[in-house]
Amino acid sequence: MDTSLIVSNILNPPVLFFFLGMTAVLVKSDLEIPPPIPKLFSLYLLFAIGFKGGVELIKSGITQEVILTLAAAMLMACVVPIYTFFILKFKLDTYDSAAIAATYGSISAVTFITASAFLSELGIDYDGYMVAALALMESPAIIVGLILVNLFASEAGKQSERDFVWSEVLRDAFLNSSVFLLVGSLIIGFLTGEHGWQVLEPFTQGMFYGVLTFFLLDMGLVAARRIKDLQKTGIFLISFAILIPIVNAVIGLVIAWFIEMPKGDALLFSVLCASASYIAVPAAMRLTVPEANPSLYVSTALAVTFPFNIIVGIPIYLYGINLFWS
Amino acid sequence: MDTSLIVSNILNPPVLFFFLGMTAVLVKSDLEIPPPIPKLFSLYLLFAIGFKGGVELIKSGITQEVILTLAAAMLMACVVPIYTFFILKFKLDTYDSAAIAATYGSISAVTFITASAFLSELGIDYDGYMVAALALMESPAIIVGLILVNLFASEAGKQSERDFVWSEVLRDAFLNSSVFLLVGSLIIGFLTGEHGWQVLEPFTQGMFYGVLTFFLLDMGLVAARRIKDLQKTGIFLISFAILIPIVNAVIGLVIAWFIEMPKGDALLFSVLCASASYIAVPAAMRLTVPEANPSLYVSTALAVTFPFNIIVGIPIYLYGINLFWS
Amino acid sequence: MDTSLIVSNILNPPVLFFFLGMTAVLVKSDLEIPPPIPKLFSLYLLFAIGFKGGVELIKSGITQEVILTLAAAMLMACVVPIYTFFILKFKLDTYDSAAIAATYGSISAVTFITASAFLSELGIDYDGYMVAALALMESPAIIVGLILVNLFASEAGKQSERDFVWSEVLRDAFLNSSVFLLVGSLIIGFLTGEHGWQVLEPFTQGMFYGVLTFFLLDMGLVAARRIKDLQKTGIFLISFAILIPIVNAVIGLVIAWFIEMPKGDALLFSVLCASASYIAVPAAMRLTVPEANPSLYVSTALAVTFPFNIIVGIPIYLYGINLFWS
Amino acid sequence: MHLVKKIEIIANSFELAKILDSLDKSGVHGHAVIRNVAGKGLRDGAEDLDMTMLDNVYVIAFCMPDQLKSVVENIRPLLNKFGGTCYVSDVMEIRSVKCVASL
Amino acid sequence: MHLVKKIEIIANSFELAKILDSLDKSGVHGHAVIRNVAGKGLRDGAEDLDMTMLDNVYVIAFCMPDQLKSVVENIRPLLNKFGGTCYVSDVMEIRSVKCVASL
Amino acid sequence: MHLVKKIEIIANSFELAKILDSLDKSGVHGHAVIRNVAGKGLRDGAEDLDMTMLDNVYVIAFCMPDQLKSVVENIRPLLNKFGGTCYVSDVMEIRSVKCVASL
Ligand SMILES: Nc1ncnc2c1ncn2[C@@H]1O[C@H](COP(=O)(O)O)[C@@H](O)[C@H]1O
Ligand SMILES: Nc1ncnc2c1ncn2[C@@H]1O[C@H](COP(=O)(O)O)[C@@H](O)[C@H]1O
Ligand SMILES: Nc1ncnc2c1ncn2[C@@H]1O[C@H](COP(=O)(O)O)[C@@H](O)[C@H]1O
Ligand code: NA
Ligand code: NA
Ligand code: NA
Repeated sequence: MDTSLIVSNILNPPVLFFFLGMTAVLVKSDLEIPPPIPKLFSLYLLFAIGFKGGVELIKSGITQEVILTLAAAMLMACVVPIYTFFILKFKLDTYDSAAIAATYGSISAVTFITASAFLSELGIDYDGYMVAALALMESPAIIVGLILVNLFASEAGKQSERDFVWSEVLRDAFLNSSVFLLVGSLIIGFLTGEHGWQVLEPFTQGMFYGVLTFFLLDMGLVAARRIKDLQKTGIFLISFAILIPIVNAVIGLVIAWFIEMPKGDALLFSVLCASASYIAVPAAMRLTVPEANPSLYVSTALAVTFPFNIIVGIPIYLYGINLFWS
Repeated sequence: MDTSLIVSNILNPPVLFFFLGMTAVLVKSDLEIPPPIPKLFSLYLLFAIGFKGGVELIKSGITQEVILTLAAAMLMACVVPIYTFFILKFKLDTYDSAAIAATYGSISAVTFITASAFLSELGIDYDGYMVAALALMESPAIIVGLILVNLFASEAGKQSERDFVWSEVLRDAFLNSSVFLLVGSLIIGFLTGEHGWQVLEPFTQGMFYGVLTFFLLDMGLVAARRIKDLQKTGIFLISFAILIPIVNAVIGLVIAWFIEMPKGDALLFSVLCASASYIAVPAAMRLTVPEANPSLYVSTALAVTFPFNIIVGIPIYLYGINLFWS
Repeated sequence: MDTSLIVSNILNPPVLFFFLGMTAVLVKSDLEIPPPIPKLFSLYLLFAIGFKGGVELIKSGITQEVILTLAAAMLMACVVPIYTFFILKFKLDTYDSAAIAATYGSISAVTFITASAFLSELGIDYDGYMVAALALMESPAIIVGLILVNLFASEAGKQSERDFVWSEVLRDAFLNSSVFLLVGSLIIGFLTGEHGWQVLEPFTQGMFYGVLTFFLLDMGLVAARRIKDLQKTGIFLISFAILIPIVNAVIGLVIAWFIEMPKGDALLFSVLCASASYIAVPAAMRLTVPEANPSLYVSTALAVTFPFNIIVGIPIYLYGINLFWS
Repeated sequence: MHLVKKIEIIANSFELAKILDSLDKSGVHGHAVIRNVAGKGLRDGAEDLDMTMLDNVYVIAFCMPDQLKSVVENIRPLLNKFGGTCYVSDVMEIRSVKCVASL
Repeated sequence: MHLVKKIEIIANSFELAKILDSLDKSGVHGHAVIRNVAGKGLRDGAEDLDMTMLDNVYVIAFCMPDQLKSVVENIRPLLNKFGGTCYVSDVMEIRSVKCVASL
Repeated sequence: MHLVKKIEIIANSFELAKILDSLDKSGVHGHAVIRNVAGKGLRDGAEDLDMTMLDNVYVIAFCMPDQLKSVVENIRPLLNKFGGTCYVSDVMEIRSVKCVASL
């Protein structure tokens, strides 16, 4: 396989700073980005990507392509947690399986953003409405995960089932801060269009790459700190956390090929399928499935799948696209 | 009335993000901008607006127009708390009346900044020395408020009068962090002039609109959280918090018309008159008039007057200017 | 002496905002930059300066000049703590002497950055590899300081000698967050080169001067808060904190002249020699030489040497260079 | 001075709203909340204050001794379900005009 | 181990300077301050840590039992005027070379 | 409810790792850490939370009474060397399924 894409991905500042963060933890440097700075960066990134998506959505309009793409996104967000749940059930109990499945059904916005920065670097276009797909894919897995728990939990589990209120769950799923800010910025971008874009451009565009780089430095620190948790996780989950993203990316690519997405969109779509949530879903799972062990679902998503996608996943998926699209 | 100005104001990113923040609270999303990020943004805005004002002040020089404008600003800052005090006394006790009156005599820097961004959008010029008016109008109301308390408080109140030290009060009024940073940046802008402007421009100018937008997102959250306090406030205070800004803006416009301010300056001046302080004055009032109820003076300024000015006030005042100035 | 350089230095926004910060403390304004904002700014500055240095290092290549410069840097970092130790021993005990000597053997990155901004203003070039010198000079003084303690401490001191682990000390010295981020960014700049520079430019270059200005506002606050500690310090240490930087700068200039550094590099080198550490070294000293009094070594570096260099030191050293280089 | 009970709760931040509700229901209307508390418990290893939002809160509430029973009844199910720790101790309140426990 | 008194004060951040002064005047020179404390008291409803700067501070000071009377006398007028709460309890100090309450 | 000991340590943040190690060695595996604590002690005057990184941490650990002796033995040398203060008091634990001190 042609490794030049991987190398050119790795030699980007964001990926190198991700490595730097991991290295800091490994050599026990006291480097840290103190809270709430990472929170600020992640709010900024959601704001900027959402706004940009909205501005571009108004240019492209809501065409049939857009609707097909969004439908595909919804489909994957619902199917992935179901099929992974049954794989996980071989080794884990219902609660852990459902929580991990939900994690992998949802997405990681930072992985998406890194992939879009990678595309920009290579000069490959992508459509603004992929941000809408991003927003759409964040929540359904939470609902699917809970339904799975309700269906498969033992008697003892049924007790806790009575405890959570669906209205709260739906709010956590659809109005949590990431989804809310992303969708809100998208709508505002849509409403203000080209004019809004121009006044905000130095902020949302100029600083974007730099903030992403800084943020990935922090993600490197965070991911590396979680690595020690992987011992408890076991080889099964670690393999799961590498293989399932590849499988999901491939499914994503096949769907993208069928509905004739352009190259850039196809990459972003497969990255969405391949990525796993380490913020929104874990928060929701802790509240609604407290029986599941957070270090399992957080650490696999954060310490294995996230670095895998950032470092080798994104260029590999693009390599696949280059093979089939041409 | 021509509503196109209102619409064009509402379709700006800052105002839309203000709405987004309010919506987040109403739908109970967990979106928040964690402290001290909003503090950083407000320091940045004061720094940038002050610096820009100083740079432009050196261009215009200190002319008769400047002096007239600043005198008008001082006048309004002293008169507004006095006349509103007597209106408030109809319904409230001396302490609450004085505290609220002081709040409305002072100004809101963010309202001013939003108005100046609105002017820039419309391509209407305004003078840099309006920032000096902003700085001048922040403090006097605090002093006037305290004098009113001393004059009108009952015997029991007279006791607490002995407690505060005027030197501390004056320091709180004239050296509190907003006034200090604003005036300091103004002076530095004045000293470094065009040269300083050029080196700082990407920071103070390029990011300005974006930071304002982000900051108004937070202001939306903060204002909406205060809305429930309005129940305790009662209909009298809510009407006060909408009508008095309009009255003050009109007085401001009349003065602006008499001293022949250009359009842009007239808008900023009327916005200064119409806005109410929710940071500097409340902080000072809690220390010096602890008998007054903070939820009254904070909530009216923050949850009624601020949104009113941002959303409909600014374009309405400009509409008025357009009628009379042409 | 020609004072125009000093005046032109003082009339820069960063230096003026440094004054503004000091003034805020003196007049007891409540202005503060809440933590962890200053931390964010200092991480940003290290990131930007390191990255820029790396990008320029790849352009210049690792020539003989580079190696000579780095060797000179290492030399000064080892020699300064030794000779200052013996001067300090006249008045202070071994622990305090060693800690202060280490402080002055190391460097202050912000002083360096301010000097480089000053050069950019004047249009004087400097080489990117000076950042490598900066990184190299941070740590050796810590090691030298500890060796001095071990050699000269009394019996009672020898006890604590057994307590610290060299591996920890070396980690604190060479992997502390400032050195780590600076070197890491330098390497990444080196790896990504011109291409990485272009994508990050609006972030690392555009905002640089503004962030430095804001950061110096905070440094002014911090330095002024330390001024009251100087009473305990006594006249000996205060004179030390002004004279030794001058002596070190002169030694630095002589070396720079011998190895024929260009003007800009010579200034940065003398500033490195003249500056003292108030972050990395104090942190290391508290852990390894707890017998020393932190208010002595922190306050001299922060409240005397730092302001001295920022305000008059940098232009004086440049004046010296202008005399001899032409 | 007057004897009151001090309740200290350390729990994950997502439980905060539920905890404050429970306190309120038990008639304890005053409280103080410290956020961004790192920690290590039995359940899930170290909580690093990272992007995963697994940080803790430290809640302090002073209450009258007779309110304690109700608080414990309301808080315990939360701790059983989500984890977290709760401790009670005796403190003396310095009474002031606006004092808390006396009302 | 040695018995000392623990004083805990929760009050609005603008009172901080005055509180530390009072402690100092009473001979209690050591203290620790935690900022950005959210809370709800009797007086003004919830304090959200927002732009309005109505956040609280949590002050802890350990002192010798005989200093307590003076502290209470100095702190109470502040609480009466500006609000805030103050509690006192017994703790044992682990003596060290650099220990605090012993001096 | 069950009697346990509360240990409170206030120390410079650079001691944190060493303190948590000591606790761990003494068998106290749970703790909570509050960072960015300003303060004033005997040794070095006020700690302003500035760039000099001289800020404090406030560590809370609840433990079984019989673990206390070991904790004190492990913590005291640290306090002797680097400064900081440590206090112990009695609190009642509200037992829950996932309770801490009972294990
Ligand atoms: N023994 C303890 N002492 C102090 N804090 C504790 C202790 N055990 C648990 N905690 C805190 O309570 C949180 C939740 O505990 P747990 O439910 O055991 O995970 C932990 O993250 C710690 O911050
Ligand atoms: N019962 C209580 N328990 C814990 N903290 C309290 C209590 N009452 C008040 N507080 C804290 O003290 C602050 C000031 O109280 P107050 O003077 O009643 O407004 C509140 O904002 C709370 O943070
Ligand atoms: N009496 C005290 N009460 C509360 N906190 C204290 C006291 N003495 C010291 N501290 C805290 O412990 C830290 C270290 O104390 P020291 O070792 O004396 O410098 C100080 O910075 C304070 O935050
Ligand atoms: Na996915
Ligand atoms: Na006004
Ligand atoms: Na030096």
